[in-house]
Amino acid sequence: MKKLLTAALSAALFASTAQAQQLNFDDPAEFARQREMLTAKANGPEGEPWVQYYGDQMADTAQYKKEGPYTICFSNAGVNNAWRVTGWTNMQAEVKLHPEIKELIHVDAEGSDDKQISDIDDLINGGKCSVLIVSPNTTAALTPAVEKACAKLPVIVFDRGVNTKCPVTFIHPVGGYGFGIQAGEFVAATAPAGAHVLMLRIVPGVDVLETRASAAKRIFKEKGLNVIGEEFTEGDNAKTKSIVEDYLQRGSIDAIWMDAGATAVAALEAFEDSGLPLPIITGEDQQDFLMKWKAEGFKAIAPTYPTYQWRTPIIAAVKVLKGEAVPGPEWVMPQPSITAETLDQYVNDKMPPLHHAMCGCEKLPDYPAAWGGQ
Amino acid sequence: MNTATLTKRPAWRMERYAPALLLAAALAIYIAIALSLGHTRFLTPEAAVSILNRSIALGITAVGQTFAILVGSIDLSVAHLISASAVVSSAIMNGDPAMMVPAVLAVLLMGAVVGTLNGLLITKLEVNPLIATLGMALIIQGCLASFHGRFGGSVPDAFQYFAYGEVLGLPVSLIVLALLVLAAWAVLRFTRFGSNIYSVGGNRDTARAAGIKTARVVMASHIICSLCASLAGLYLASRLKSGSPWIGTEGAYDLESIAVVVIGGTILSGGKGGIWGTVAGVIIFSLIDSIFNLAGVDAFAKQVMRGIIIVAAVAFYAVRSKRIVA
Amino acid sequence: MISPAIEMRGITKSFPGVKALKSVSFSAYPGEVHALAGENGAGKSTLMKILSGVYRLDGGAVVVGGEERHFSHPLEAIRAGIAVIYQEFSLLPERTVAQNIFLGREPTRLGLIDHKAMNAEARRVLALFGSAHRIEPDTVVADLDVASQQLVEIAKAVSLDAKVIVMDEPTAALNEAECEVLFGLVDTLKKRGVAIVYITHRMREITRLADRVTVLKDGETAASFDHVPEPDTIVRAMVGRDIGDFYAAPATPQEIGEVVLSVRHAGNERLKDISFELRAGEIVGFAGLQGAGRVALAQAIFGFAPFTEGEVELAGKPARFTNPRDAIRAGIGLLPGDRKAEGLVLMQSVSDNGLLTARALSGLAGKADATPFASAEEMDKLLHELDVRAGSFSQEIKALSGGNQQKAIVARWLALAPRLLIFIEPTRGIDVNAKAGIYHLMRDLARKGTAIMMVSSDLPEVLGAADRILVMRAGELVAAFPRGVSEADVMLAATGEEAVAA
Amino acid sequence: MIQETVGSAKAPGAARGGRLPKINPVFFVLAALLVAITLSNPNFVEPTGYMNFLKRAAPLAILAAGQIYVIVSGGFDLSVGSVITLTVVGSSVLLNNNADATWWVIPVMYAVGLAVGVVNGLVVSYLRVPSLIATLGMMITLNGAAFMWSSGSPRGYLPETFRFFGRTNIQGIPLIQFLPVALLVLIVVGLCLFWLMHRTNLGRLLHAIGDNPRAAQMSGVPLERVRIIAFVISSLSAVTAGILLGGFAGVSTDVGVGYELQAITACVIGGAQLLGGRGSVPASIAGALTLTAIFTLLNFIGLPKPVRDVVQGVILIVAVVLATYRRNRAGGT
Repeated sequence: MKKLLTAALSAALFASTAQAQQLNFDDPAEFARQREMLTAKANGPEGEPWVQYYGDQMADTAQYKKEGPYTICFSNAGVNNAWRVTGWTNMQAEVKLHPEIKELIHVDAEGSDDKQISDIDDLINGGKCSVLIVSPNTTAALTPAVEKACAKLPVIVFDRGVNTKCPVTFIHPVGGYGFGIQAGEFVAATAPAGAHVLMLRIVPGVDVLETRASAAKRIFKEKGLNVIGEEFTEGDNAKTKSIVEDYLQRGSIDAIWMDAGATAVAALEAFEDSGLPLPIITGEDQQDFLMKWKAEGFKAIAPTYPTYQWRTPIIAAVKVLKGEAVPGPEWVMPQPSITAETLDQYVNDKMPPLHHAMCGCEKLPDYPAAWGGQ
Repeated sequence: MNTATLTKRPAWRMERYAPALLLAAALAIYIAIALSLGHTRFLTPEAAVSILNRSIALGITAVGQTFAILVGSIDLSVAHLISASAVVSSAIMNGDPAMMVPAVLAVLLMGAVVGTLNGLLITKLEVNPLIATLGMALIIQGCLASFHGRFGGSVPDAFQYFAYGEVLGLPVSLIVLALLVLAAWAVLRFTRFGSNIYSVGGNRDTARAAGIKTARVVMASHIICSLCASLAGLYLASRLKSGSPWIGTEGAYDLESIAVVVIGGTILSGGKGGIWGTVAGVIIFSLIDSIFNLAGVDAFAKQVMRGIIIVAAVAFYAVRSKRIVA
Repeated sequence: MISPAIEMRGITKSFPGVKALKSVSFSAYPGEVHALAGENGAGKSTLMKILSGVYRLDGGAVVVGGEERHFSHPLEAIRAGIAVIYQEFSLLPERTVAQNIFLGREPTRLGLIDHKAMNAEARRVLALFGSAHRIEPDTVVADLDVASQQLVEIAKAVSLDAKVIVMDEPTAALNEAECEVLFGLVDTLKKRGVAIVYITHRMREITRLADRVTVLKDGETAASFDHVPEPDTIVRAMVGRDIGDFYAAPATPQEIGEVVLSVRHAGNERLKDISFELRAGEIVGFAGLQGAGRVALAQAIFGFAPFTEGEVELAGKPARFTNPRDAIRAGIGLLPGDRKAEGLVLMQSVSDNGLLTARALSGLAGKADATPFASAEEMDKLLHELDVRAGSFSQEIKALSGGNQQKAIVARWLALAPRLLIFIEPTRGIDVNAKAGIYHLMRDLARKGTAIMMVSSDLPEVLGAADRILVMRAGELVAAFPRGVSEADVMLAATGEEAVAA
Repeated sequence: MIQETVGSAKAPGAARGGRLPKINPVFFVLAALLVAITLSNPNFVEPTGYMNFLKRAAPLAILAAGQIYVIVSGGFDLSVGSVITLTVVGSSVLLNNNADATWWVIPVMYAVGLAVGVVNGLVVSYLRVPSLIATLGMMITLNGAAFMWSSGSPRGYLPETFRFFGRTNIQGIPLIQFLPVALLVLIVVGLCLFWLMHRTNLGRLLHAIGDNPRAAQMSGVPLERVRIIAFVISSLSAVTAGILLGGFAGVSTDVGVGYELQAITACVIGGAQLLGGRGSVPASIAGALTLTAIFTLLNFIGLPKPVRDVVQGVILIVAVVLATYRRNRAGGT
């Protein structure tokens, strides 16, 4: 009887898997679009990428015009990693630049979709918000809640998106393919054909991370590089180091491609501790990686998912409330990579190790203390 | 019965009213903060509904966990089962309203199978329930992850009625939870099975000597617990439109459901407590969340306070007992 | 010729380390009371647990209504019409009286429990023995006193309308009046054609109730009578040897020394105005009904459930202890009645059990095998001296027999050379042969100058082993007797009533 | 939690004898796994192979050796993972990129660990909160505290002086070429904890209170003190594991996540009895090595992570089933 049930269950599982559509994280059109955008010229003031944008479509905001002072409400997915901590600090600092903002109400969903939906409900019901900024925890999950909010007040979404066009604008950098392309092309250009590439990823199934990986794989395939493994580190230094050590024991690694740079230093230490020369590596704009890069001078690139995008929603919110047009319904901003040439601009040994250097925060109030710098 | 006693006067048993007291305290703090900050909007009936609506998934899970704990067991696999249920339901439905019924049936069947396996491990193989359900959690997580990537899909709009629909101004989900609670109460209070749960949880040997098939009772309690987790998974799929494989763990439904059950006065060793305590526990958790949001407490301080509150609430019951705990 | 309601043939049962039953046969006919007598540990309870499906038998057969049955679960026995009133309570303290009475078979209507009917039915059953007025069906059992709990336990079995009712020492906590009600109830049940198995070691009850008597000793049938013989005959069969030899000789006046413990006007929520003295070299027995406060008194002296008023002195120094550790340090030892629950650490070795207290009072970082009180070798020697029989002293203690376990606990205390040793139910669950060993051991300890306080529900044991007997009732000390007092006098003092049938 | 005493007295006739050989099966399992690893990756017999393995396993092994104290005493310590996180994050804040501060930062972290253990013990002993809930609360609180302390992200690097314990290898040792400091730490801590558990009064009293707290109390065992010490040892071992992990892998914010369950798993694989009374330090360390060996082996075979979860779950259950079976066969309930 029990066996029967189990069999039925597994049958049901398999039936459903066969039926469910393959999630599409490998879209050639989007790949091409983002590849193009990386080299395009953005509109807006030079040197201030957080107010730059691609394209020229603008959203009309006259209907939202309102007298100040404003109360800005922000439903945050969480501050559960260093990237989000830097970003959140950016946002708070940005608010200080705008005297017309009376209050920033921040609600933290602690990484739970369920909680974020309730949070948005609470913010709407509280009736104090002039505008709602949402950094969704998950795209699909937050869509209904954002739609509900749109009906009541102007909404600005950034970082991850939602499956609706109702927000005034959706602010985000070029995208996952772009990140994957920048890192993949650097490896492809630097490593010889047939080189061994180890792909280190955080977890499977997260859309932005999947697109980074698919873009890189596409490039590695084009250039004939040998991907010796694709491992998931869960963003854990110790696991990353162990995985790399195990690979080194069994053979050589020429290059390491990472979908996020948080554990890049740990990966490098595995080489150091095994007494091997450091490989070609792609990291991110995390300060500890940049420091190491500068000190050791290995071949590297740091594509970024810039934290300055946390400044933009505040800027956009104020514009919207003043009735000024903003780029919309999508506000796509530049996504620069840090290269050996530009490295020196970003290395700063006064900043904490997990600080994300592409923050556009150097001129903000309370820098560097608020970011943990000295 | 070596510690013989003389006549004891039926004492006023403080712990019976403790969940109500804790709930009243949480409510008082909430009202005080809302008043002092001038947020009178948070004192309306709509606000009350929205507070209750915060914890539907936790509530459904906790109803099931109450059964597991009352019978003297515990279930650590609920969080992963919730994830699996959400993912499987959205994969099977895949946007097609016609697949709603098969998906719900499949998910509930999956819950029943997991509950049965938990129950078998605990009763037949005599595995400690913590270990049995922890092992089961890991197994579910592995299965889920290995299928992942092939799972996509989302639930059809019609299915979102569960999470977003309203009847007479009340959310459907809240009504479902209320009915579930009433059903659980009725089962525990008015059925022989419910009575047997208390007996088995209170003392397995006594229950067995009285002719109760203890293994079956434990098994059935685990099946109920898993079914509730599956229902919570369905609710989350409906609320979030699709299931993600970390939906259960990111909500920490395993530990949180245990925490609310225990805060509700059900004792971890079983046989004492009830569904209303759990309801109080769930509402207390929602209120704490709302209080933190109202007062604008920062996320990390929230965590610190939440940890302290859990311990303090349980200590509130436990400190008077003479029982030696470990 | 009526056929027996139940018949047990050649029942055999072993537990790790003990052969509990050796080919025992037993039967009960409808409408009769068959008394099952025997010392503690003779195998009576085990036999009945096999009948009721709690244990599975290793050999033999159980025949119910002419049909051989193999109960693998108590439910099957209940369905076959066998109800048991267990000696240790099988009540759930957190549930109500009615819920306990109808445990697992609550009356239902339309599939739902009919609480009204359940309470009414409970009240009816309780009324059968005149308890309806003092026990409300919706009271939580934990709020009842011990005697009422015992009545609930009996009501639980009676309400089953069983063909066979087993009563395992049902009167242990009852006073005379309540006993009489119970006896009346037994008569009623008997008239209705119920077969009753009545387990007891009180001769008075056998004479009053029984139609037939079977005596068990050491897991074997020692005697079986189709009539009720003279009490002496039964006792001889139970004990199986000369009583004079069974208990150790009493203390001579020279052996009794200084006052070790003196308690004056002490009390707490269970004890009222207790005053008495214990002297070195004497064994003082404490008698009384269950719940009379004997155990509470022992626990109060030991600091486990401390006195809240009065004075206590140990060897002339104030000694109102508030926790066992202080009491132990001052030289008091206690051997609990429920060895498994309060005495033994079952998964540890015999030697670890022996050394437990010595280690507890030594420095935590000290060597485990060389405490200031005893080293591991000394403990082994002590265990040998006490004649603890085990394959090895590094073996888990749970495989040992009750008597050997008890001796290991005695060794635990001997290592500390206490001034006062409190034995609670010293021979519960111990083979008859091993009992004599324990009595002689107690006497030897007394001879070496230890004062011994013995709390026992086994009245013959108190009468036989103690030099003085103190009787408690309702938390008070009500009488003191010298050695040689009659059982009837002690019972009289313990119940506080006139004996109806002595 | 559920223990049937009357019902499971199945006790076959031959219960008396039949004592099994005393060697804990976990050691055989470990040996078999090491052989399997060697077969799948012959380089494993090189010093870099097995030394890396031991170095990697050291934090979990130390954690398990501490956790077993709490398990033997009848409880659980779920707070160890958060203590690890707190140690790494807290050290980075206190060190403030100053390599010379290591000498006082490490004692400070041990003091924090001591405080955590004492609080856990006090809450369980005097507030009578079951350890599962008490240490769960501590876990949530400490995770929050670690983030509050650092405002969300570590404030400084861990200098090499601090990372010495977890990262450095002592070179030039004959026969084995090099010796990781972490392994040295494991050996020293392991020996200390072995001695404390299996040679002192404390160890025997821990077994006693886990086996039967009431009996222990009636025998004069200072329950509260012994229990608090168990939690303290567990917390201190977590601080040690934190120092090694921080040293091995550098600073990050969620180092400790999941370690509490792995440590308990390791103890269970090592044959510890949940809810107390039985457990051994060497077997728990072997359990930790076994767990690490399983992961390493699965890595070498190239099995994906999902399979590792399933394998860990199955092993956990099988370990307990086997232990129960062995115990039942050895007689008793």
